[in-house]
Amino acid sequence: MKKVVKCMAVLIMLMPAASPLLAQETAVAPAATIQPINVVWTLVAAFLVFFMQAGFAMVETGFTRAKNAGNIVMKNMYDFAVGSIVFFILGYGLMFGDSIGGLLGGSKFFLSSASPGSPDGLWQYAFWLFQCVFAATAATIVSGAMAERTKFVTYLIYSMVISAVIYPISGHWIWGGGWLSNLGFVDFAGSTVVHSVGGWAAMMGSIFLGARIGKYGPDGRPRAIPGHSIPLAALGVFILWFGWFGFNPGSTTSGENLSIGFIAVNTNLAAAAGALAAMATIWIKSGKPDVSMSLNGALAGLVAITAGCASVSPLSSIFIGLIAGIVVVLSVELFDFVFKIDDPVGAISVHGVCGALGTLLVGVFAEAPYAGEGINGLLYGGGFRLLGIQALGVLSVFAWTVVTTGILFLILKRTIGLRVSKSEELRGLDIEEHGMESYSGFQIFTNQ
Amino acid sequence: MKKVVKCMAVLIMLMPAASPLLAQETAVAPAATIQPINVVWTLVAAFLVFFMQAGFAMVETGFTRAKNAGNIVMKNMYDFAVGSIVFFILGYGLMFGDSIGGLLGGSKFFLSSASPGSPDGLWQYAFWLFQCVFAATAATIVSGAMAERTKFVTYLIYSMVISAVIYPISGHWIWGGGWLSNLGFVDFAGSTVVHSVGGWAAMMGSIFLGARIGKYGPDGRPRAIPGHSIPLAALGVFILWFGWFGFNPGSTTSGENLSIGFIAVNTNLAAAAGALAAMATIWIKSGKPDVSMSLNGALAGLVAITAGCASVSPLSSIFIGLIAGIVVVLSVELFDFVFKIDDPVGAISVHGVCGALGTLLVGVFAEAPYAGEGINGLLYGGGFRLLGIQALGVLSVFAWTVVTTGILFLILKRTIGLRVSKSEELRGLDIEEHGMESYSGFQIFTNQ
Amino acid sequence: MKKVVKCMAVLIMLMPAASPLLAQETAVAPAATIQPINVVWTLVAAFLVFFMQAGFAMVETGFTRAKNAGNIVMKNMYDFAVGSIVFFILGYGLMFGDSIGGLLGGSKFFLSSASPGSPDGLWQYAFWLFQCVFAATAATIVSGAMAERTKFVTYLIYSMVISAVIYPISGHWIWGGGWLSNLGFVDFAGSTVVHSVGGWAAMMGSIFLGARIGKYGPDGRPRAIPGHSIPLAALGVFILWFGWFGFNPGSTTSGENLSIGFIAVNTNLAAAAGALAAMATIWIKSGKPDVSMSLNGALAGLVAITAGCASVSPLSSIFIGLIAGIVVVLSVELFDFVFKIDDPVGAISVHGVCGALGTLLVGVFAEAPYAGEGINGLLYGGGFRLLGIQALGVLSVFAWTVVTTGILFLILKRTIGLRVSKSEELRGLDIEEHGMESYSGFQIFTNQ
Amino acid sequence: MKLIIAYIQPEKLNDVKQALFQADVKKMSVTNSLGCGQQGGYLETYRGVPTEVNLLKKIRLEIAVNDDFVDPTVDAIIRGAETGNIGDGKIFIVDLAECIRIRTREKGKVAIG
Amino acid sequence: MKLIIAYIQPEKLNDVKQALFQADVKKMSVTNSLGCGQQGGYLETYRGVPTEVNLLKKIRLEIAVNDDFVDPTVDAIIRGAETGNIGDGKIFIVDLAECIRIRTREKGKVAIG
Amino acid sequence: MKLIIAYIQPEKLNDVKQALFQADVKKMSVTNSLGCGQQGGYLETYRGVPTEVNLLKKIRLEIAVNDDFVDPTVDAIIRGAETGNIGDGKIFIVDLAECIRIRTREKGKVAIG
Ligand SMILES: Nc1ncnc2c1ncn2[C@@H]1O[C@H](COP(=O)(O)OP(=O)(O)O)[C@@H](O)[C@H]1O
Ligand SMILES: Nc1ncnc2c1ncn2[C@@H]1O[C@H](COP(=O)(O)OP(=O)(O)O)[C@@H](O)[C@H]1O
Ligand SMILES: Nc1ncnc2c1ncn2[C@@H]1O[C@H](COP(=O)(O)OP(=O)(O)O)[C@@H](O)[C@H]1O
Repeated sequence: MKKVVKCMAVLIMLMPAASPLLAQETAVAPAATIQPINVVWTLVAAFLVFFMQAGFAMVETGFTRAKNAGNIVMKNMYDFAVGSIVFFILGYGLMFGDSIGGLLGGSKFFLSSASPGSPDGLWQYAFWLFQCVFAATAATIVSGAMAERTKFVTYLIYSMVISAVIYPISGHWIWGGGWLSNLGFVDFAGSTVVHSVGGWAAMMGSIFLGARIGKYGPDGRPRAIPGHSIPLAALGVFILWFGWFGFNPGSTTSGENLSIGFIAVNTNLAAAAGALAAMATIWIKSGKPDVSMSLNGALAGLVAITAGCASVSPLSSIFIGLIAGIVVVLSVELFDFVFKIDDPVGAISVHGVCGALGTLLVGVFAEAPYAGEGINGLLYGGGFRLLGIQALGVLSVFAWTVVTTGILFLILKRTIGLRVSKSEELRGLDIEEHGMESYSGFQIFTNQ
Repeated sequence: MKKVVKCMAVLIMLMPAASPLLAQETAVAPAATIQPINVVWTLVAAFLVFFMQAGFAMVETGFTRAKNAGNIVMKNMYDFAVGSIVFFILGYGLMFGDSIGGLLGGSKFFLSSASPGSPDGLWQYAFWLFQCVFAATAATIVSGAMAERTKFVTYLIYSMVISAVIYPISGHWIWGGGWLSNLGFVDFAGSTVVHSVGGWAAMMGSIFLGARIGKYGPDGRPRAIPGHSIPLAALGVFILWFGWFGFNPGSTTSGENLSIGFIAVNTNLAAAAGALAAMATIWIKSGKPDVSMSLNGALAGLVAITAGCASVSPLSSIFIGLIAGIVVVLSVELFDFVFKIDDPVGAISVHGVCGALGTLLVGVFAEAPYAGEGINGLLYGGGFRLLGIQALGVLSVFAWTVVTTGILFLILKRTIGLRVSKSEELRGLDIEEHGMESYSGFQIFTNQ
Repeated sequence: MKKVVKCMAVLIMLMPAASPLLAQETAVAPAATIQPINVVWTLVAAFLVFFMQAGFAMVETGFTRAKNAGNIVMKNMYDFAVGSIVFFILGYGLMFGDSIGGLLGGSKFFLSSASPGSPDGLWQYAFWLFQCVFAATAATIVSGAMAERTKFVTYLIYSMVISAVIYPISGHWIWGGGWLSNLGFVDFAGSTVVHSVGGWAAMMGSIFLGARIGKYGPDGRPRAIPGHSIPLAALGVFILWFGWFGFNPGSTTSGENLSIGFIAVNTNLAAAAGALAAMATIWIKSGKPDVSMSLNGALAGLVAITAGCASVSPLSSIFIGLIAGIVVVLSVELFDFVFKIDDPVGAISVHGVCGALGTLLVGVFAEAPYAGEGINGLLYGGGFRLLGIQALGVLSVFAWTVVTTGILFLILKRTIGLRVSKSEELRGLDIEEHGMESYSGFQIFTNQ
Repeated sequence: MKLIIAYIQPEKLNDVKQALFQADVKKMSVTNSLGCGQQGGYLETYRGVPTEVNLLKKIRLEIAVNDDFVDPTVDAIIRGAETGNIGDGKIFIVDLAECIRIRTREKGKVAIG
Repeated sequence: MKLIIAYIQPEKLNDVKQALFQADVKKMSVTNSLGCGQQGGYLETYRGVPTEVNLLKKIRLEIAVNDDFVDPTVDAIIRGAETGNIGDGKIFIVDLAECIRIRTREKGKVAIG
Repeated sequence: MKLIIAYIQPEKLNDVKQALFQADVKKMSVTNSLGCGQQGGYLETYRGVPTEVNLLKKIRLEIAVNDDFVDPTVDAIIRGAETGNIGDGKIFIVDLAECIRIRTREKGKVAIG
């Protein structure tokens, strides 16, 4: 068990709060009766997180045009398929293998740490699956920002590299026993580890690709390219919200850890607050409660609470959600109007920006009764110490991701190419890359 | 633990059947090993019930017109977001706080009963989440009946009030230790508490709104306004059925309570029977197995078994489902042809009528081996006693909901207005209220 | 407990691997504390498997034409509704009742083995639900292959017979204590029991029906009849993949059995590998990564690993998935081009062929550390023994299904008729069989 | 014989149909169309980006009539479609050289009605 | 030159296409349309409410041909679309003043085919 | 007055719209259409089955103009739609007998613009 660093970290983190209970349990109940509930809980949570792939697929499909719908779902399915295999072969070992200088793991490739012969060996399988679906989440975030113009084969290669190398290494720093975790950096369920990595990779991808044809007018002003199915996008958001109940509470990887209750409550309240704040913000700014921005708001709240869901009170979760909901709208407009980075679904703002934001806000809102003894944010007497560590983590992961994915996309651009041809983009990736239409029989204005 | 009245009620109710087991367990196993399975079960069930929001969104979207699809999903998302926040602040306390004369709760606001420092304090979080998703279910039922013509901002206010005040107070009577629960009223998972409240509120909303333009011809005869996506509606029904496995079995809020097995079986059989009966009924009446009515049938079975799922045998569940399936069709036609209340998705009949029906049928089909010692319905030698109590509960909740939501809708109508303008309704709420289309690029006959 | 043969078989099968642990547990912990985790796990898994119905509905709807979408979802909903009721009355008893000569069960009708009065009696309910959703899976597979031309009422009768009689009897042979299980046939979660039965029934249905109008040109060459919604089909595949985490790991029907971890890992890796192999195969063959075939590939991997998910290593799972992904493409083309059997969604190849394939591959890849002492496949020193038994099982179930469903479809064809009229088929089953359109308001080319 | 092509607001289709029925014009063909006219389009916003939509949804009617029916038909369309606002639509009239009923192969005036 | 506009039943499109190809007419444009004709509509029910659908789905063909091709084209359409039932459809013929191929700017007769 | 009917490639609609605006033609109606022309269709594959798609997606423009606007309009369409490839499209011109603005009941030349 001692290698299961994330789980351990969590246990330690929560000890002070829950320790009377946990200690007692451990003392009274024989070890054998403890394991099943943890395995069951971790697996069920992993299944829910897996299902988020469907959520991403639906959100991204819904927010883009009908002529690219098949291409998007293919990207969502195949980053998961490719990611599962390479995370099995390489990624998991780099992330959770024995640490080489706090920088990367160097064992456990091919899931060699697991074995069917002992409870702990069996537990490793469940833990792997949970980590695998997390890795795939980071990878899949990118598909949305690069939607409607990326070559399919290039995307496959990108997703292989991020799941095999880029995500696991920064993940090792934080969850694998690496240098950031040793500093006391708090990212319980991955605002930074998962979402920011995905979000910054999305940003780099989008920059290297350039905007979709028609996104910016000759005057440089952005134009709306509306998504083709708001109901599917909304379904996707509901699925993601549902899956997040595996993502956050599941990150205890322990069903005995009764903190799962307040983690779930925090997750829910931040999502609700994020949705409300984003709707209010866009309503004030544009005069209408924009649907797609409102949906982004719920996701922003979820991303932001992911880091601190086990460290803050429900009331703080509402504040974190509210802040994220406002920030996501401003951030989308910043990237759209000022930076002119074309991100069809808002992935950079939702995952990159709100992931970083949520991680920083742990340094503001963390409270010892939830976070564990001595872990307090700015508002609860902890001063700037935790906030500083959080900022360091956010910056390190930003730098790591921007540099590595920058190199990756540069190489891909110079070699096989990132982007489909102009006429392919105009006619749609479904016809050109996959030889079919996604809505056969429907009359669709494909000039859009 | 003693404050967790619903859970307690359940335990007591099931004691006679399961007591040898439960008692024994409690005696043998240390308390600490008991908690995790209950928390895990309650949370997983809560997640499933949360997911029902997606089901409602899909059913309601599918059964209405394309031009209002975005508006519907917004209403579904925001009644949940608003509901979560106000139930946290106010609703939960009114429902589960210490009872003031059996009428309403007066403590536990802001979830103050929960705390991260003890097992019981932690358990309160899980229990709150479970109750929160129930409250949101009641609220969201209404959006379907009021679809395609309600002002968005009015809907937000309505959903705030129902989740903060109306639902919690009648809920207190039954699950919060209030007067109805003291009489022995049986509503295990909320046919009345949740569904009837939603259904009757839907009825009042629909009455105050009036019918959609074009729903009734100049001769007063109803016309069909077909929904725009049967596949999404069917997906919604599957999601609801799936979520109901959290709704009913989860209402034990205890995974140790092995009754969850037969509760799940009852839930499934009633749904199946409801689907079959509704299809047969509409087939006989109109000559075709109407898809949308058939889908309503499955939901009718689910709503009807919700009250008695822990009190009746599987065979009785089939009968309850069959009755509900027939009644829902007749009821839809009654409201449509006779009362001329325009309910696009059948929410009044499915949730209001079948919720009341299912609650009453507990008084007919309850059997001690399932329901607990001494709890028998009309068919099992219990006479009219239980049936009478059930009827009293049904009527009280009907009166409470009709009066309070009536006042609410009246005030809203007189102040900010309930209904969009005629031209907004014709052009569609998506364009007018949210400034966009839900199916951009698709050619749709918006005159419908 | 001794009647729960499938569960028992599983326990025994896994004993050698996990036995030190299991034995210990059983010894130390009192029986009463063991049950809840198993019931909870089995129920949660059953819920996930239930949700696969939604997955099938979406895949089949998405892969067929818009004019038949409502009909398809009706078939999916009603084979489950009918199946639940008849499996309750008859099917479960035939499958799990006391064995009559190893051929069929003869007790437990109307779920008479369950009772609310004892832990074991309560457990029976959970076990029944798990089995019921499996039976419905077998039934629903067929709807895809028979899509777009089958009379609705005929389909209802077929689905009643398969769930009540055909599936339970061959199921008894393997999971109910029948002759195949006694020989040592390994089909852990039902590649043969569930998927092959469904797949071969689909084949017979498709043969008796004949191809859809327009599927084969005057020259006998197949033509593509593209599905109308790739996003819904992809959503369906994600839902199925999600549900499969209940299907396979849930088949332990025991949450204490820590093997659920590696079973879940195997399931995931085989699906990923299947998706990759199918995409690569069709890419090489037709020059494009066809979306619909790729989606079939993931399902092929899932079906193939179902038999051996508890008997092989993760690495072997990848190989099994790869093989299935290649085979499914070749098989689809074989049935389409050579046998000229019109299977709109590829159900025969995915479920029939890959189900058989996966069952046989247990005889190749099974390894004692996973499969249990002495159970080794061809590659692990077990010789041809296991492979021979697996082949015998595959052939027996093939023969049984082909003969019984052949007789069934023949009778149905001669009496009420299998197929709608030519003009009904051209105008679409939604209008003709259900009197409505599934996408009201959308402009759709219904000539397709 | 004339072929009358009319562009109207989608929400007025039912009114126009009623008006045509009253004028005893019972045959017509209807398609969806997008139109650019004096009604300059309007501003939508999507994700905060204001977007000028200048192809508005319209309904296109095609009605073949005998010459003596032209005026009543035009009047009926106007009666049904008029609101006085920009965007009410336009009617185009084209000479119809021939009309054939497929079922009976009838031609000309008798085939139209 | 003439512009032939034909309304046919959706399910007959393939047959009409075959017939046109045999008559060496290989260019055409196809749109979806809803039509009201002698075929009075039919009764659907939705949620138990009977509904008269009087705008039926039709396919609209538009074929520009030189004058000598008019009769063969009309014959081919009739051959492909006729079933003898009400609703088979109708053909309208309009004079075509000019025809231009965008790619080559060719005009008139040569541009049509 | 003339009614100009043009079939163009969907992806050229924006360019054509720009060109028309520059030519001061600001009114038009747009529909989706499927077309068969010299561009013979192309091969798709679906589930490994090669399929010849010979009804290609096109945009149909309908523009009513006064006679002096015919040439500028045709030129603008060609300017916007031309790529030199087969499939660029075609323009048909039909005489327009009358044009009526519904809102004002204006007729003829003044109603068109
Ligand atoms: N010259 C034209 N050519 C083609 N279509 C036209 C023309 N003028 C108007 N239309 C169609 O008629 C619709 C209504 O026209 P509009 O100019 O808005 O009405 P109004 O007559 O009130 O100015 C337009 O959206 C367009 O579809
Ligand atoms: N006068 C007309 N004007 C416009 N469209 C017409 C007219 N008459 C028929 N149509 C079109 O032709 C279709 C078939 O006409 P219908 O009257 O049903 O055929 P039939 O010739 O058998 O009476 C109609 O649905 C409509 O779209
Ligand atoms: N004779 C015709 N009748 C009707 N539509 C036509 C005719 N010729 C061409 N079209 C339309 O114009 C589109 C483009 O024509 P196409 O022949 O591909 O262009 P090109 O002029 O380069 O040969 C076709 O898809 C079709 O919609």
